[in-house]
Amino acid sequence: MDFGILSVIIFLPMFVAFSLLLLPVSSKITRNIAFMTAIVILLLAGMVYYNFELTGYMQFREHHSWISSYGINYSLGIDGLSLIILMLIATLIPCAYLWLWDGRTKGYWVSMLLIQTGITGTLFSQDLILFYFFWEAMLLPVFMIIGMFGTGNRVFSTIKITVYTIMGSLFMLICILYLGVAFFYEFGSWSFALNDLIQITTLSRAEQIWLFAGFMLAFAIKIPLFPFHTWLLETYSNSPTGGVFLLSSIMAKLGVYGIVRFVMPLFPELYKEFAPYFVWIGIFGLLYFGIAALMQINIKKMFAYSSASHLGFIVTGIFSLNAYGMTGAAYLIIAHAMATGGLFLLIGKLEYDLGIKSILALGGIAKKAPLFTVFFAIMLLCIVGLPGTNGFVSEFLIILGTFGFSQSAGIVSALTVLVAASFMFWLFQRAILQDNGNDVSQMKDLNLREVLGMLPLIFLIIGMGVYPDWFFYKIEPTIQHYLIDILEIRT
Amino acid sequence: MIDSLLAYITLAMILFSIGFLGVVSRKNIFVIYMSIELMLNAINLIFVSLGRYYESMQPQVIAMIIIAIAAAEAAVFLSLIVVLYRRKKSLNSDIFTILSQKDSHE
Amino acid sequence: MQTPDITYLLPLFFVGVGAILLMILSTFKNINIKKGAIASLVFLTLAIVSNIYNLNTLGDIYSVYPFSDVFNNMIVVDTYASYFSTILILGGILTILIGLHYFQRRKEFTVEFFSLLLFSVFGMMLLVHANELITAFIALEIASISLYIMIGFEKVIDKRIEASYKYLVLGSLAGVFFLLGSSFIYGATGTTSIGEIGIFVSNNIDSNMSLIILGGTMILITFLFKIAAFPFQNWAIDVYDGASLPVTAFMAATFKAAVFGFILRLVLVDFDLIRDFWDDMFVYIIIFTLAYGSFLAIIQKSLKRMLVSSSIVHTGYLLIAFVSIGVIGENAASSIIFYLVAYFLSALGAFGLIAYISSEDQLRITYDDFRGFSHIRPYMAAMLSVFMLSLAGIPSTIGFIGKFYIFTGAIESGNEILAIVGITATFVSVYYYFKLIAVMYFYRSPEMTDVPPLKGIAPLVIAVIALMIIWGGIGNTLIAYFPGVDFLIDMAKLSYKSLFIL
Amino acid sequence: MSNFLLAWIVLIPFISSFIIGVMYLYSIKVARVPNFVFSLFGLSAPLLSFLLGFSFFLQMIGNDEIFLYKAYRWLEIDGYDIDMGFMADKLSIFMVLFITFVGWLIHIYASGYMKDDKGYGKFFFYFNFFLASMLLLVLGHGPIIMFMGWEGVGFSSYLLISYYYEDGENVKAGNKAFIANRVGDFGFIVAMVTMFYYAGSNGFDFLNLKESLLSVPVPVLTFIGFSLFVGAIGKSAQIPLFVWLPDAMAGPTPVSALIHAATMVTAGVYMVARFHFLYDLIPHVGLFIAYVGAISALFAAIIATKQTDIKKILAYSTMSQLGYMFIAVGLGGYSVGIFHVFTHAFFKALLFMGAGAVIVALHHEQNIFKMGGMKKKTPLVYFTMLIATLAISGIPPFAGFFSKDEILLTAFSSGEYLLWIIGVFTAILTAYYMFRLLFVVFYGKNYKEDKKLHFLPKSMTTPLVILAIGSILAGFIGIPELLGGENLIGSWLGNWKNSSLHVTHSTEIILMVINIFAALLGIFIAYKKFYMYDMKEVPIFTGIVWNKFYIDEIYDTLIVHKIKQLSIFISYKIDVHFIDKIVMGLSRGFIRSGHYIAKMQNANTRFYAFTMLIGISVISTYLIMVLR
Repeated sequence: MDFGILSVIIFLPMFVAFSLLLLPVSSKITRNIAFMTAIVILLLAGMVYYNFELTGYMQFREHHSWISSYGINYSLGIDGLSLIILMLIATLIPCAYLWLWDGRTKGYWVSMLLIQTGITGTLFSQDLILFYFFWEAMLLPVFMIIGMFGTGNRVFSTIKITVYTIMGSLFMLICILYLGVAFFYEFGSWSFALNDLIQITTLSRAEQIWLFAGFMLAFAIKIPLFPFHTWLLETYSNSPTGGVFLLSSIMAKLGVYGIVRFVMPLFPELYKEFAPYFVWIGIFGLLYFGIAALMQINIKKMFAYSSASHLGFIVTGIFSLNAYGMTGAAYLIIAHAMATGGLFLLIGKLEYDLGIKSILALGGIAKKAPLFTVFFAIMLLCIVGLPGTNGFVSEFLIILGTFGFSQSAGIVSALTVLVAASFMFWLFQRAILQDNGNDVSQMKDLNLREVLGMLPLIFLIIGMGVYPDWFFYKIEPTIQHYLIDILEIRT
Repeated sequence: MIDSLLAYITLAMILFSIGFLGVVSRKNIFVIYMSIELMLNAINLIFVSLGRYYESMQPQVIAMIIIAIAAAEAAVFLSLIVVLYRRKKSLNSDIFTILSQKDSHE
Repeated sequence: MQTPDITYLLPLFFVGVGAILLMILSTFKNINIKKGAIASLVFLTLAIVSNIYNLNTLGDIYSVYPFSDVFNNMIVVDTYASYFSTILILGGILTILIGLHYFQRRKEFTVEFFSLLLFSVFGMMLLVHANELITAFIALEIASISLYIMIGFEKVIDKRIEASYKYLVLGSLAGVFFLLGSSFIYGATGTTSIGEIGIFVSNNIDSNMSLIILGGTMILITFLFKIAAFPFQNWAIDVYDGASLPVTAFMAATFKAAVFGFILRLVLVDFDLIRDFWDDMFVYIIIFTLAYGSFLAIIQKSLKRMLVSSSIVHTGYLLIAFVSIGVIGENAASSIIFYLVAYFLSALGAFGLIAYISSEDQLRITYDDFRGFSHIRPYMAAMLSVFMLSLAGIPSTIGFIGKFYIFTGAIESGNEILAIVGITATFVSVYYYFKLIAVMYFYRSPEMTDVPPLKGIAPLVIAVIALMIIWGGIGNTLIAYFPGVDFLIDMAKLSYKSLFIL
Repeated sequence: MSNFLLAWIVLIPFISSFIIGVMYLYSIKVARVPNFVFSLFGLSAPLLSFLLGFSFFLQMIGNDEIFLYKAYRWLEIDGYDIDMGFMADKLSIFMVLFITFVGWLIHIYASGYMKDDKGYGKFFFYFNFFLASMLLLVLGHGPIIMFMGWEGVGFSSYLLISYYYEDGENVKAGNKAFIANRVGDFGFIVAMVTMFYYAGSNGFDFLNLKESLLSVPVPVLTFIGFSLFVGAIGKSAQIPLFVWLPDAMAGPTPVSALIHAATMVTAGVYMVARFHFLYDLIPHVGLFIAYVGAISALFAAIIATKQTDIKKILAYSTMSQLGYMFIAVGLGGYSVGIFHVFTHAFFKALLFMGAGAVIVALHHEQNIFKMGGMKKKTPLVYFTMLIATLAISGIPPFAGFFSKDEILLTAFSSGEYLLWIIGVFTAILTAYYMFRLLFVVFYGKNYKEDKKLHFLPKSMTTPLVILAIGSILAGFIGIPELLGGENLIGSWLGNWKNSSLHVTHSTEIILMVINIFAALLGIFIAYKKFYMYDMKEVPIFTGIVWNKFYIDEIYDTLIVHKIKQLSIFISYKIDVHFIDKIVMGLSRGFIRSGHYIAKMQNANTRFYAFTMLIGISVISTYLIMVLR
């Protein structure tokens, strides 16, 4: 893999996007090429997966000097956690393309491709400035796709999410710079590489806390954690399908990823010290958002809350400081991405066909579109965490981990089995199953293309639920590495 | 020697302050311009007295140069005053406020 | 020394002579705007070529006093000055290229305008070359007086004249302080030469410095006025708003650079040892500048006024680096230089593009006028977005790298508070910059459809600027040995070093 | 080794349900698939599983071998393995046998009952899925695998209850069942997690846990026991989580027969029995379980006396019988409890199927007071129902007598006389409400004979007969020694703590007689009140009992409504009017202050000069202060 496979994965979509933008091609051709690009990336990601060695360390390193006077490097790498998220992205995006197939303009596809570049770039960056670079750059196509193709008060919500998330990331930038400066003062040379910055020893406790807070703020807004979540509702409800799909299933997860990738190695002591707070914040979010979801009328808002609720749970997992919780969180990242991504695609179709988002105006879908209902149900079960889906495996592990961290937290976190089930099944009843006498005749059942787009997700959801070990063995060394080498916890 | 220098400089500063206050308080553009000239001349006075103090020609030259620059400024100023008067038929500084935030706002 | 002294002065010479020649040429009837523009471009190009020749052939860093018997060391030619001159001349060239369409459309513009522009560039160049306070003042006045006239050039429009008047009164008022400061410094040291003041300061550091500090403060007041920092910022919005767009672009992009060029030299060479006195003052000035600029920018409806208000914010950023000089002179100074380049490109591009768009009419003024703009002019909208992103400091633009340097420098020198305030201002700026992008892209049907088509040199130049901005943000990982971010920052550091070789 | 066949016991119904599901989708989307294809798969799967289970049963006779099959490593974290494993010991094989057998019969019955339903294929898809989950629950070798089946059962019951999904009420009932079950699952998960932490290090399956739990401190064990029991409560519809069971009657009648008779609801009992090694260590929790069971039994029986819906009566009777089972397992009489599970499977399935037959015959009429005289019209149904009613009432020699007797004996011999009294009293009530049903439906005269009876196919009547035979004979595998029999089930399931041996024979006889009298007393009251029942109008009931003690309403107002209010409070009050107000307020405030500050931008040159003057003054003052 010495042709820089990670770089290819990152920049291929961008390259394709700009070529398509400049060439006078129709939206259909754009879509076809975008889809092919996604497939190519899936193959490349498959190559990475295949060649990935079972260690917890960074692999496929790429290293080039970028801004040498400040020691900023173009430095990429991948470990078990990034690997599974890469696989997730590579798998989800072609599926999503199949679902977005019709009626999307060229700009839509270009934005989707650019978002993919931003996401993968964020995922591979080993240099904090590079990471920040992609982290912010990712926002632009998102900004575009929501603003241009969204619904409702889309301009307002676009500005809101942009300003809100940039606020967080700017404070993170300050923290990154602070670290770089501290490194400079300690070692006499500039570097923003993660591996270098973790060697800093001169920071006082107060400084560390501030920096920790700065990083966490950025990630907490992106995830979002309570109380930084108010952008979520409007954005999710006004986003177009593709945008909300990527936002919920991948970009929100990157916030969690950022915590694990950067906050944990940079501030291992604080990470351990503040873990109880974050475990409880996560659990609080789980319950808070879960309960809030219950009475939502707008189906997308409901899923927005549901998504936030699960992300709270993921955060609980990563702060549980043991292998169960962290592995479970990693697994839930995947599981939830698939389920929630699938659900948003399905809802997108619902919205596309019927033009309504209100639960009250739905109902009787099951009779009209049985395949739709079946897929919806499977996604829903994954969210609910029914055994046999990967949702269960991850939720069980997180509960296990949280229990190992603190018994009371573990018991409270087990409430997750109730929270999601209550609003999800109620939604399923009102919006899909029961006949409310609303006119849903415009609803079409899934066609073959859409079925093909959904089947990989279904297979993975069930496959990962039935035989999780096969999916775990690539992450396991990484998690051990985090725990033993970085956090220095012997389990 | 130093006492007389201080006296000159004090005088210059008084002139300078008068000039500044003139810019702030007088409405007539002409008077505003004259106030600025007054300030410049106050500085000339400082330089000239410094030249005397250091017994150097350099400040004198500087003073000459300042006078020249003031003249250049005067040219622009006077022509501008003509244009201003032509448009508003007034030389009240306070009526030239179309660029205010309020106007552009509404 | 093999190189004849005149080589060093060639850039200044070309611009100065060009200005005078154009003034003469303008009396001829058959010289129209286009020819005048070409002539001025020729002079500026000659100047920039000779400047780059200097930079290239005279080695990495150099510092000479050409014709020292004539000028008595009043003019210095060093890497630093040449670097700034390049920026300034480039500013002149780009302004002419971008504004050409605009100038041709407006009847009021005549060939004299180019002469004035060249005079202004000449004044600014002289300012960065100046090694003496009175020379600097003369240079400042050359540049300013040309600008006063350029602003009021379209004398049929009330706004222009009012802006010109305002700038003239307040500019002269501020200029007087420069002289006052010079007189104090002369009174204390008996010299107005920059190097000699520095020597005096370092020799008498133990004695009372209050007169020098007072004089320095007065000079800094002029400096703060010219760059529109907090207590002296009111004029900026009105004047920039009142000026015609190419002039605004020229002023915003170049004048700030020239003033910084001089004041950096003054502070670094002369006041290096006594600069601590001003640090606290600057912290407050910066905070207020950033806040004031942000507050004003966020409420603007007119695009031009927004850009101008935000230029106050950018002044604040530059001042952050200015304060940071205390601890890490080299990095902070080079970050100022880099940021000036970044801001120069972004502002010139933004103002220039808006100038081009509104060269046909005066209609597109407010945000709302740009609704759905991307649907009729996608390329222009894309370019305008690039400029906005760069101004907002979003990664992948040069603006980000600039901010990166500034904030790194601030943290490095221990001014975390300033970094946080700066970041907050950046975050606010995202709102008003992104609003334009949102307006351009997110509304489906444009309300106005009359836009000049993409023709002529101006759009091309603007596109090149946009590409430079992106290139400056991405850097040189892709193509080796092609000047990128590293090149710019290295140059900035070299020019910093050239200040201290004597 | 043929141990891998254990997995196939579960897999066969799974595969069959999958095939049926795909075929069903194919059938509705592309081309119609005939019903017999569905029946073929649907009916053969339980039979095959039964035969496989039977082969294991045969291998087990006479030895204590435990069959263990670890299919693959399910999960390995931090050095701990969790396997996907199946375990067949005597208890689970016993369960497999009657689950598959009764399940098979119900399948046959359903193939007749559902004949005209459009979702025929879907029904069998759900049904087989349910069966597979149940088998997984029973055969899982550790708590996690068991939990998978446990949840699968809950979900498929949701599917089956909300089978007629167009009507929101049915789906609501399904939701209720699922959520109530989930409350139980919460307990189960908590218990599982706790167990994993305290005793999971040697392997997280029943065989290892049996050893590891011995070293766990008692308070923790108590906690685990309670939590597990919460799971059992949810699944087995005991107080306070029973509310879903009556509503669950919204599903088709075979569903009620399958879920609420033989299988799902007994999962809780099975679970307690499966964890006997745990409950043996904490008898005080066992006692608690027994009391919950007893109260549930009584409570349900009381409610059942006033119900009018034939299926709801049966539902409450199920709950009541489950209470009996919990009395037994709570007191350590695991084999007794399982025995009652076994007999109950037969007669309760029979009752439901009989009721279903009546319902079908009367064109889906469920109110018993609109029925009557069915004895003559459907004699076969009458006879089978009579057998089942006698069995549930505890009249010898029918199945229910033996098991119930043993339960009461266990209660008495354990010294828990209160439990015993409740049990006996419940027995009276049981006999009463069951015969009330029987009399009203089969002897009553309420039914207006304006409609022709619906034809009952063979596929529906044959299982009735088989189950009737079962209801008569099932009890004979556990004839007490007193009557000269051998407690086959007791010896099969092993030497569990069984305190019933400590009473004298005379006591045993007295108890038995009391039981019989209790049953007869109930029958007598019912006879007095309802024999040849004749009432022109359908009676309208009121009162606290008929309204099921308003439990649903109490839950609604105390929990459901409060949570909904909380949800609205959170999402609209806190989020929109507090947090977002702050967020937006900050930005709006910023803009507003911008407007104020812009007043400085008044374009007055002299004012600008004045601000400069002030600025210079401030700077000068500052400098003077610094220089001083």
